[in-house]
Amino acid sequence: MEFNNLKIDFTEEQSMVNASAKEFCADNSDTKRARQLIDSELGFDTDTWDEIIQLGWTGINIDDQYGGMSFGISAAIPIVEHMGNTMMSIPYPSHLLASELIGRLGDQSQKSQWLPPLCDGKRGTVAFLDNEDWGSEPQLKLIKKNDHYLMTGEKLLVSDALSADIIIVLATIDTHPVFVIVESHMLKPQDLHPRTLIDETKRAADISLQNIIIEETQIMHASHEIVRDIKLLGSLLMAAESVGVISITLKTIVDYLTTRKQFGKLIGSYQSLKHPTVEILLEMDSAKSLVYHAASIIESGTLSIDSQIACHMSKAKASDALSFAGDRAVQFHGGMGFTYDCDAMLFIRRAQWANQQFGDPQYHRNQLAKLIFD
Amino acid sequence: MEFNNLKIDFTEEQSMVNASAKEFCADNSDTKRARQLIDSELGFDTDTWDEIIQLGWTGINIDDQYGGMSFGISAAIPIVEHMGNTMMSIPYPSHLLASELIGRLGDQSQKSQWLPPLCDGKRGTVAFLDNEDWGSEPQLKLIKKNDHYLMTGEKLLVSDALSADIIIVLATIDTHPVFVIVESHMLKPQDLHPRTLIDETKRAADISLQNIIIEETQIMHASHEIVRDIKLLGSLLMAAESVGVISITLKTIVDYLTTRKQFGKLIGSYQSLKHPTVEILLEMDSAKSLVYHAASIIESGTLSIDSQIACHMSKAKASDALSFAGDRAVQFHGGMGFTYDCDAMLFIRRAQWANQQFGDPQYHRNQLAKLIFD
Amino acid sequence: MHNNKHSKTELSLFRKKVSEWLRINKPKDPGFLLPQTFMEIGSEQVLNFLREWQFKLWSSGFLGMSWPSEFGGQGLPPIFQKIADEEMKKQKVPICFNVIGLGWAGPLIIDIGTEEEKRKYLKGILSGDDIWCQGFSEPNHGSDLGSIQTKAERSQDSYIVNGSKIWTTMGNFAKYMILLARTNNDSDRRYDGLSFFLAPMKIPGVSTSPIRKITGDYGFTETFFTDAKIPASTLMGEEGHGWSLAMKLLQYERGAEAGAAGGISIIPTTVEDVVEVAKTTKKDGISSLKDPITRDELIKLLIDQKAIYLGERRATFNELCMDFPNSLPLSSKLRMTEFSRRLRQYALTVQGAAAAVYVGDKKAIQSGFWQRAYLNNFSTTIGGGTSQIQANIVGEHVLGLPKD
Amino acid sequence: MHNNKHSKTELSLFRKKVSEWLRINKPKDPGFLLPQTFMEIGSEQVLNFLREWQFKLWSSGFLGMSWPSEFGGQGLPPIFQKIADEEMKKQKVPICFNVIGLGWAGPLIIDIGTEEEKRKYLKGILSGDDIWCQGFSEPNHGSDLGSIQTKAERSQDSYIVNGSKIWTTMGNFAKYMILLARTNNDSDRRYDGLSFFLAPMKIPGVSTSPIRKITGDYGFTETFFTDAKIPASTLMGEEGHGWSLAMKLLQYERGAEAGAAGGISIIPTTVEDVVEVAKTTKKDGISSLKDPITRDELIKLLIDQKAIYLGERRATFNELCMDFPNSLPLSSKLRMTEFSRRLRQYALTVQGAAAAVYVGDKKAIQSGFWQRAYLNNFSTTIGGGTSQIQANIVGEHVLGLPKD
Repeated sequence: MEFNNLKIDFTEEQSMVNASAKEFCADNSDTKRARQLIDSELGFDTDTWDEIIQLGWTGINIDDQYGGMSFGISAAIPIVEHMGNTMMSIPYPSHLLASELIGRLGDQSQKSQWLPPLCDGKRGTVAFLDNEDWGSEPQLKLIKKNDHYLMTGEKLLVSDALSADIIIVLATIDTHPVFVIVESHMLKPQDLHPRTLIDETKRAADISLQNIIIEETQIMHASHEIVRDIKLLGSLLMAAESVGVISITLKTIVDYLTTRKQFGKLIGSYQSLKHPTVEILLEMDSAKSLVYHAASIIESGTLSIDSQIACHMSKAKASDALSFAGDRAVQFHGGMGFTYDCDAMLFIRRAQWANQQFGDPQYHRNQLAKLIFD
Repeated sequence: MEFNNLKIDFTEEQSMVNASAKEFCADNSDTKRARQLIDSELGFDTDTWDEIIQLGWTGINIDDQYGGMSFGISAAIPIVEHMGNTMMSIPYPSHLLASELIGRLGDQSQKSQWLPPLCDGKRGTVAFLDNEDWGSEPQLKLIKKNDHYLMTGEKLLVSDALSADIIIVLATIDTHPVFVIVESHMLKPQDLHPRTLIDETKRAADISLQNIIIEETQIMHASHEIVRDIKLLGSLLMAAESVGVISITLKTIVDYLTTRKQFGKLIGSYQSLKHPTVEILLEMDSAKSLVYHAASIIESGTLSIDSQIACHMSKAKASDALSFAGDRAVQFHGGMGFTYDCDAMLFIRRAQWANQQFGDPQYHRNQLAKLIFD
Repeated sequence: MHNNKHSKTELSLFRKKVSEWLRINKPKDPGFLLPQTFMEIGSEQVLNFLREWQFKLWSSGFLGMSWPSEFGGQGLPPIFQKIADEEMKKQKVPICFNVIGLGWAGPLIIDIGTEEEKRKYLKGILSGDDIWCQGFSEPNHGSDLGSIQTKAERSQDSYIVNGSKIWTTMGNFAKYMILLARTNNDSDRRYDGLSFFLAPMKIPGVSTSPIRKITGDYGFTETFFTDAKIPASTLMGEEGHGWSLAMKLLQYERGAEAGAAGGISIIPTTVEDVVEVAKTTKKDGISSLKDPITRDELIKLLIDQKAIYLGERRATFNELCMDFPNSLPLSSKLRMTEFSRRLRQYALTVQGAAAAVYVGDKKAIQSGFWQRAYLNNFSTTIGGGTSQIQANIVGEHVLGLPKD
Repeated sequence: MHNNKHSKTELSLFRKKVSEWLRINKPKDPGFLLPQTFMEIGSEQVLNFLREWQFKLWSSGFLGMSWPSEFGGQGLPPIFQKIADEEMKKQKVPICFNVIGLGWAGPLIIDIGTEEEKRKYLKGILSGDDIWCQGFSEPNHGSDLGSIQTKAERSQDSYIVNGSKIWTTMGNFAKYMILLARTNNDSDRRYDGLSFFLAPMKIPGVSTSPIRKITGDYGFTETFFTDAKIPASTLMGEEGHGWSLAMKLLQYERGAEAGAAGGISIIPTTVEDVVEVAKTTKKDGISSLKDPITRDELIKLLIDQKAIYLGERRATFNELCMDFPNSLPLSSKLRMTEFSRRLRQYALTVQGAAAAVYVGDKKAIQSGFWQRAYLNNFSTTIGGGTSQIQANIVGEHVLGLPKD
């Protein structure tokens, strides 16, 4: 059991990106805006997406030969954190994961075909789930039929499926995992079934796949490792976003605790509120340290044991911390916290979404135990 | 999964015993007395033992035909609780378990031989452990040799072994469990190896068994069920004692919190001390309810599923509650709590002893899961 | 109305009868998620469904059984209603929604009301025709009744009411409100300056504004009084006795035996329910109920749940409560509501990815019951004194710890 | 003393050298449990063992390397000592026991002491001949230095000291104490009425009384001053500057680079150590490390431990600490000491029945190290401001929450 990779770097790229992400997110989102977007179909503002394209962030992790910034996905971590911190729900993490997947797994012609449009702002996402268990093996099958394949079945709770132009579907050929690149126009609108999420600022849909014809060029043959790695990167993005959400949750609590009085005293002076609030801070700090450690060491190739550990730990800690923060945010706002108008509502609902995405903390700890003890 | 046995009875016998136990324990023990006995070899006062004999409690659970009170072991629960509540460490629980075992498992002649002297105050104990894992199967073997058996091996951490007149040893014959009744004079003094316990008020020893000749009359052939039941009754006694210990721990904390001032205020007014103290109370209440439920339903024959559940739950809850209470007692006494002179020392050490005896909370929850879910 | 001795046979026959009736008449799934408490009635649709059910129960003779027969009851000993209630709980039928009427206003009127008041109010409470609400809490004053600001000023044979109430359950539907208002402004008389009214809601000067809950549903309102004129005859007891009447209400909460009309007012959630969920979900490809961590967590919850049930029983033995008298009753709210929060939150964890959906999603486990239940649970850890305040109460009144 | 650039080769050669030396010279198991901190030295036997070890380290050139060469040091850049310390940590050698001298008094004397003071004190600190203790805390005043009562009254060329100190580590062995005493009784001057002395201990009027710890061991004393006459020359800095000097000491805690003599002052406990224990114990007949609940708990601890280590690193990047500046350093004590409590308590759970024994038991796992470690840990969650006070500090100074 070697366990002493304690690297944290903050590169110039990240530093630059961090500064502009902070400003950009503050300018374009807050809880009020997030509430306004709840009733929209796609859940985000396409103008904002256009600005993200302008900033080059749609290609931040994509090789410059395909029009990207070649910064690596780590550079996007501060962006995603700031999005969480301003409750900006936009399909950016889904997009990053899709382009990262093609960048890692695609062959030359697949990269040439898909990465430039993704850089240019076509939106991507990845469809993982065959059922509600993030720990299960992929099941959806491609059946060979002459010179192509047929894909029939269903994918569940695909993030941002409705707004995606390119959906990469995890499937299998003879039990071997493959990722299949599907353009949304290949699906009929009625095959996308939007789900009603507890986090009303997020969007996900089930996808019915009925004898979809898949050409060999759409297929990226995968390994157990790449499936694992792409889920781990998803976990890390989710963790980074969660760190941002915990931070705004904490600020919202602190605001209330420093203005609301009860029995003649500011309620933040009561230790039964003050100390758990400190606990939220400490847990957020832990999650943030783990996230930036992971961001400092993840490789562009197959993830090392250290990186796997770092991603698992980030997600396990961030989700637990956000679940706690969201729950306490409601409680500590008292009667106000029980209303839809109080922002604690946004945070506790986000916590339920974030907790299960890419596997809950227990799942990640179980994976860690296998990596470390077995 | 049926799960609705919610019986609690408090019989006249228990009520009577409860009242005298409260008085007796208050008269004969407190933390000061417990400290004095730390340096004694046996850890208790034989005069107190004699009084227990006078009260009839050495035979409280023994059939009246053997000189006992026929109240059943449930009637002893309040006694053991009050002993905990006054930190009276005396080999009474060990004794109860030994006599209960013979009463349940012994044949007519074994009962006639052993129960009357146990009633009269000969002290009994049961030796369970072959290793440090309460969840392990019995291992010590009896080897047939002509018309008797030879017992060779070791028993670990036998409670009150040094003061016991009768030690009942869990062993096996051809993998079948047996309990062997051994009189202490059959052992050489050098075969008893006192252990140094974290709870200095308790006593336990390892027993080396070197070719001890065992006659058939000493052997009680057991079943998996009786081994399980006697451990469960041990768990229940330990839980009852722990409830008493939590109660005195709580009173000690409350005393300090209502007299000690810091920054000009009684420290009990700080919610960071007040609320965890309330949590100790709630957990103690839970443990106590479970203990008296178990005491209300345990059978004199094989324990029903309900009784098994009740005993497991009692021990799991009581141990967790005591571990928490002991830990907080030290912390909440501040600098004083860090000294040997502060009674919190007695409680936190007792908590470590009680936690592992008859299996720790996790062990009991695992057993419960098997009973309830499988 | 006295608890005559009824033979065991008679009672068990009755139990059989009600059980049979419920089996046949229990409403079918209406296609929308039914409320667990009366605080969750956010639409006419839900209200009408529950109103129909309560009417059916009452008109079939299983509600208000111990209330006087001349006012809609049957004058039977409370044991019958208790049995009916037990069977309703067992069969998990919908709640009897008119809770403030059935459990608070009704019993009070029977206790101290005039003949005329009984005639006017009781039957409508039972039939569900007249919905009642409660007007105690006020904005910015949490649950401290001593700081109630709403004023009721005597003017000839009326009182003129001004002020506002918050967290009025079904305020928008209610015909009557049990209203606590200040009839004396003397600052020394924080509590005995209060009076208790059976106030009409559908009159000029009374308006309500719905409060949207964290769940997205409605169920509460804020209620505003602007020179609302209510008859002086709606005063219950004497002027200035409001606080003591409000305290009196608490005793009725103990159920039919204490005067309530009966019916179940809350659909409890149990660990067993969550175990049922766990049976249908998987962790890493195997049944959640085979997952050691899930099992351990569920067992922890089962232990705590059993301890709660047993605590109610142990509390009836004084000798088993000598160390810390009143501990069990005074800590009951804190213990139960916090347990329920843990349970419901865990019920989501057990669902895996399905935890992420909500009421309205077609594939949601139990139609999103647990998601809504978790969020709704905060009304119990916040309302009626937050858990933090409850912990203070226990610390100070049971353990004798000093006030903050 | 400046941090000249030394070549990488030179430094790595040095690391090799010290590593080699330690491998050969690391003391053998003395047959008794060695202390994890200098607060656990309860007997002459333990003291002599550690004194010998410190002397050996120093005389072999691995302690006080950055201190001036004319007073027992070597005048080398701090990086050398840092490397030596890292290797000592790695090889888990015993602690350098004279902590108050090496880490507090010594650096202060080097900083602001006279030539004569340097000559008088420094070498004895390094060799271990002169043991130092600290006299800040007082009975009944917790850790609030502002309420120090011990008085030092100027009388010609002496101060007359009266009062008492508590939690004096090695008070019974010490030759000198860094003493904070009140030289001005003006109640407005709670802090600037304090002065700082290098007080001799072995003089008339100074006596100590051992405090027995929860572990059963000794290590602290209470120290009494009764008209103890100390030379006025032992005053450090000016009268009334005691508080600011005491604050200055805190910076030396950052190790050799901040002026401390070096050596390790604490044997840390890690999750990896507990994993080693788990490898040797069983749950229900199988290895504890195969038990899912144990695994889950150990992983939780590993995550928190890693987050602590990483937090120290992240704190060096301002941009990664913008949301809540100072959060990481101000919460460090709370986080680390409470983590350690959890870890050590869990180390007992992992032991099964073996958890029940204690130091002195022949079969105890690691001679009872974990049992003692758990109990000793309370000195860190209580001393230097309890965890409850630490949480207030973080809440108020990082989050801006109001004071109690």
